[in-house]
Amino acid sequence: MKAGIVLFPGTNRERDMAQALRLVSGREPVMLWHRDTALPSLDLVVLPGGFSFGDYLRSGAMGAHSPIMREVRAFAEAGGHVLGVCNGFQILTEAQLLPGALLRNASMRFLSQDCHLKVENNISPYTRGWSKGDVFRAPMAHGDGNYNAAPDVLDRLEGEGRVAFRYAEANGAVDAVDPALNPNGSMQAIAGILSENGRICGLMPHPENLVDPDLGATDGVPLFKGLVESLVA
Amino acid sequence: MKVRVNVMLKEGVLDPQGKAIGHALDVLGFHGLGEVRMGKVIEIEVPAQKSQDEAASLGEAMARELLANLVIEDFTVEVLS
Amino acid sequence: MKVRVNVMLKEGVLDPQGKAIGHALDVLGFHGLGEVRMGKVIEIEVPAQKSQDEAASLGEAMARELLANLVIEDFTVEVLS
Amino acid sequence: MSQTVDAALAARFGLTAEEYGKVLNIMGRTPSLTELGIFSVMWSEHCSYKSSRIHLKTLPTKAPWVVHGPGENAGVVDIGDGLTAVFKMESHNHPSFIEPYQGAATGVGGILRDVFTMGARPVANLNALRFGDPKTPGTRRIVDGVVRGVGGYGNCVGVPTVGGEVNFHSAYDGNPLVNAMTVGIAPRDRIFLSAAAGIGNPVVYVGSKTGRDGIHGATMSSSEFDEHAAAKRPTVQVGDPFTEKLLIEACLELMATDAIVAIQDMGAAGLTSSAVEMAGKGGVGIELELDNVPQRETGMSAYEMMLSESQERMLMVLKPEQTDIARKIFEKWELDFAVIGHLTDTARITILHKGKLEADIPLAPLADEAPIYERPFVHTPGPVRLTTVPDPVGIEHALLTLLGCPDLASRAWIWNQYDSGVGGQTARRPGTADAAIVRVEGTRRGLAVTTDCTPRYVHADPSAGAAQAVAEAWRNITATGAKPLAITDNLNFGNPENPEVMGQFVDAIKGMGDACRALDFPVVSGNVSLYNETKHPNGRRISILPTPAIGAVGVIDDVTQAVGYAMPDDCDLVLIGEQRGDLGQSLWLREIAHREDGAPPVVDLVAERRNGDFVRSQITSGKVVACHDLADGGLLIALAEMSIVSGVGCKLVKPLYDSAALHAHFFGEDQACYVIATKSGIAMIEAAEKAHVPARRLGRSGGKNLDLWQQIIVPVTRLRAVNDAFFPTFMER
Ligand SMILES: Nc1ncnc2c1ncn2[C@@H]1O[C@H](COP(=O)(O)OP(=O)(O)O)[C@@H](O)[C@H]1O
Ligand SMILES: [Mg+2]
Repeated sequence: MKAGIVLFPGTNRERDMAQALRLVSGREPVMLWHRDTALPSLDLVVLPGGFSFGDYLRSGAMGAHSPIMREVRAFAEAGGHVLGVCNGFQILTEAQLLPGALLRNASMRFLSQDCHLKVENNISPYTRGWSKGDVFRAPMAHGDGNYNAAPDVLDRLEGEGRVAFRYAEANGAVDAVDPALNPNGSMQAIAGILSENGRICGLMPHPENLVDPDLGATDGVPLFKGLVESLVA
Repeated sequence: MKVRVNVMLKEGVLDPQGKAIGHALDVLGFHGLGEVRMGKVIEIEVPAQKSQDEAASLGEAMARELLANLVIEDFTVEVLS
Repeated sequence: MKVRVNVMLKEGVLDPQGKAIGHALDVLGFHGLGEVRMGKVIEIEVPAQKSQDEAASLGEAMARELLANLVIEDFTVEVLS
Repeated sequence: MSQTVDAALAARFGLTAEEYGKVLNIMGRTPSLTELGIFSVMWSEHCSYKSSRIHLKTLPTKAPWVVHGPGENAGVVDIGDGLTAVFKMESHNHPSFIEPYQGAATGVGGILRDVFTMGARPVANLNALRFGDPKTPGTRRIVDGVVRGVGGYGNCVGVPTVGGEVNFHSAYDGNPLVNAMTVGIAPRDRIFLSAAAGIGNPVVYVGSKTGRDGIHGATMSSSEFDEHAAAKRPTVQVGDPFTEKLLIEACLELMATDAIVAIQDMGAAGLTSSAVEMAGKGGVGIELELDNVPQRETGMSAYEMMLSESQERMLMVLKPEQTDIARKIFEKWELDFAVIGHLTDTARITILHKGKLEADIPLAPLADEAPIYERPFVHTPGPVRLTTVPDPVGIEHALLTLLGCPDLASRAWIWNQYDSGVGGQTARRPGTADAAIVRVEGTRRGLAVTTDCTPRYVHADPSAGAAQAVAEAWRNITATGAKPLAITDNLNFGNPENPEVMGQFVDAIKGMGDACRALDFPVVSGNVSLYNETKHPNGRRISILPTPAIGAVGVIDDVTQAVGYAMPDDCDLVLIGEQRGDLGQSLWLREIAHREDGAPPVVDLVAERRNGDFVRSQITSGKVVACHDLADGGLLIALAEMSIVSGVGCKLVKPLYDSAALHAHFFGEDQACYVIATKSGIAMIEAAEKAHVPARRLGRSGGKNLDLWQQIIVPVTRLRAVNDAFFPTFMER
């Protein structure tokens, strides 16, 4: 799997993502620069976490207008796979490659804690490493992760099975109004979604931070395994 | 010459910041307030030789392209001098 | 009745947000802009029976107590109806 | 700005008459305003260490693994594999009181620069915080702002905040302490220093533009200086973590080339101190042309530019032929880059602005004749050791009260606002081990990091209390299995012109030095913050508790060997170390008996070292499943904390130890002690006996309760609920 990681000024989880891709796929990802105007041949483009442009206007807004995003859009339109994690998810919504928006956490505070995610579908490359209904642990670290979308958009996401991950209890219980279970206040406890063709995925928590047994946990590995299985020709 | 772009969350989009501020104001003793909403204001100095209208439409263009996220936000543009 | 409080960083205080936005606008092709500064706007619905003046001084009190950080920010109050 | 320079103005700049006399002597004429500004900041307490220098000199700073001790931007120790850990701690106390968010944020920014300026990639941040009494109005606002500021900056720059400490005490009501520490990693053969060299070499400014931020923040209030300007222009600096992130990446990219001769961040006193120190250390002269300084505001004077404390800026001396390579790198990262001067053979600093010579000072006397004071001091009276204190409430009540008190309550509300995982190397996060552990990227090694100080001990007995702070830091690193290497310190004290405060300072240094020597734990960097006192409206000044915060770094060869303190199931629990059951200055005494007296716990450095070396060897040989040292709150709190992390309880046997009353046994804050969970308690105790280390079986882990020989049974869920409650209740009401 040839993966490219986009670096925006202010990106800060690119090394984490590279480490995860390297560990699971056995291949070194290439680093792409926000001003690049062409992509090399790739199977996967990743928009990693961080604070692109400081997130000074809205999280992801300035990143979404970077030159490279034209290429990412073209890559996606041609059927390419794009993963956005945290700031990457925010950039994908700002670029309208995924619907909805990520607002300030309901608690008004940055949240850095472990959460549990329920896998809501297993047909995409991002989710096939699990079974539907599986629950896994992932750290979150964001100030703006409160997923918001218009009612018709939510209906479509749910109807088309495009909610990939939801915040849940370890036993799989979901309760969108309980701040303990849905810490940032996302609508329908949504933590990650897919595009219509299932090839673009955005999620707030960081599975890339739980892939190394030496650091004590491997809960995030299935996401990357699934990708490798899907994308290695 | 300055253009001021005001960006507010759309009516109907929950505004957690506004809500938190409303709560804090109440705790401080400002009771009986209605809805509180919080937005952003961006003031941009534009070249002086622009007309009012040109400046306004420049502001509008900047708002559409970057300053507001039309999925969740509305904006207004004022020209100051 | 609504009170709108505009909060901006004081002159001379570094505004990293404004700086980054100005830069991004330039990259998007909006060249030749001067300084860009970003602030907050807070709109508060106040009881309708207030007079303009009462509403304004309420806005001022809320700004002083909570909405603005007077160490680094200035504010203005408008009453809308 | 037309100001007559005279003794009166010098006094307002913070120079005494005698100091101003020295300035006149050195200059041989009346200095210009800019020159006076330069002298006053270079000779300020902050830059010159005039009250502390002679005492700091007594601290041990050497060990075979120390690469650079105090004197550089940060300390450097060897961690193996050709790598070093680079670290330092620094205070931002006063700014954090004025504007908690920005004060704390810029504190983090400043300490990061001290570390990456040496060529190290920052890999961990810590923060040692002291706040006023939670009941004092205003404390909450300061806690909120400081925590948001630390997180806001650290999260955005992408350096994990992995540890720290928090205390509350009314002595900090008007003077909170915000001490930030950064640890970075650099190749041993690529450390960058600040001594300038090469006559004619360009002096280059990079980073953010200069504004009128924080001018003279250190030495005088600007309202006195220029009342009109002060109304509009605060001395508060706003941090820009986004620019800092770019600066880190750009500097590290440049450091991979060989363009840099010397580099120094612009910290306190900005351009002045960086230029003076770089040239001074290199024994060369420096000439600056201020017209070339990137400026954010118009009409800035030479004085303002030299004294501005605008953030996110660095000064470098480059090899002339490589200047273009450097410029390209900074342009790529969209940062300002300007050649603002060059090195000269004059041994002077000369400042030109708009064609005028604004300053011309010989560098050697500016440094060498800086004032040094041997301030008078008196020792703190020796505290009286407590005799028995009766137990008014019983063990269970005391346990629950202590677990919920501000100084022991869970800090999760704080660390949950700090990204502790960014970088992908965090092996032990806050609240899971006595020291946080961050793996060294690309290796199996881990760095163990902690900050420690118990100000109430230092207040009661400065020497013993400061020794305790060093010992606790050493113990916290040891309790993870790592080998303690060295410390940085942040010596926060009151007004040194008060002989009692100066006595605290002198004795604290002595205690620190003793502990450092006994534990082979040298001081490699540090910071002194004096004049920390609260001015009450009635004119009274209350000093903070003397707070020599210790930041420590250790290394473990294999991160997978490190242990935390989560209580495991089905293990024997063994206490290593000897209990004395002394309640003096304990949290039990304060929270339960409502007294703050007695002598702090005895610090026996020989026992400390022997017990710690034993524990570490047991951990690295795989015999320890979990380990937690005894600290605030004593034995029972340590056990409760272990259970709270994992939800697993334990059953304790009734102590046969009967010299101390039960409450003194459980809540005395004995030093050099560890609770160990092990698969075989018998083997552990045998090994301990062989090593002449006191060891005793406590009981066994398992179940859902903290169970004291079935006399007292408290569900772990209850312990956790009590422990979790304080911060959210205090902060989110
Ligand atoms: N300000 C803070 N920021 C991050 N972590 C903190 C902070 N204060 C305390 N912690 C963490 O909380 C835990 C408990 O702190 P403390 O009681 O001071 O530990 P100890 O007594 O073992 O030194 C540690 O993991 C520590 O790093
Ligand atoms: Mg401890």
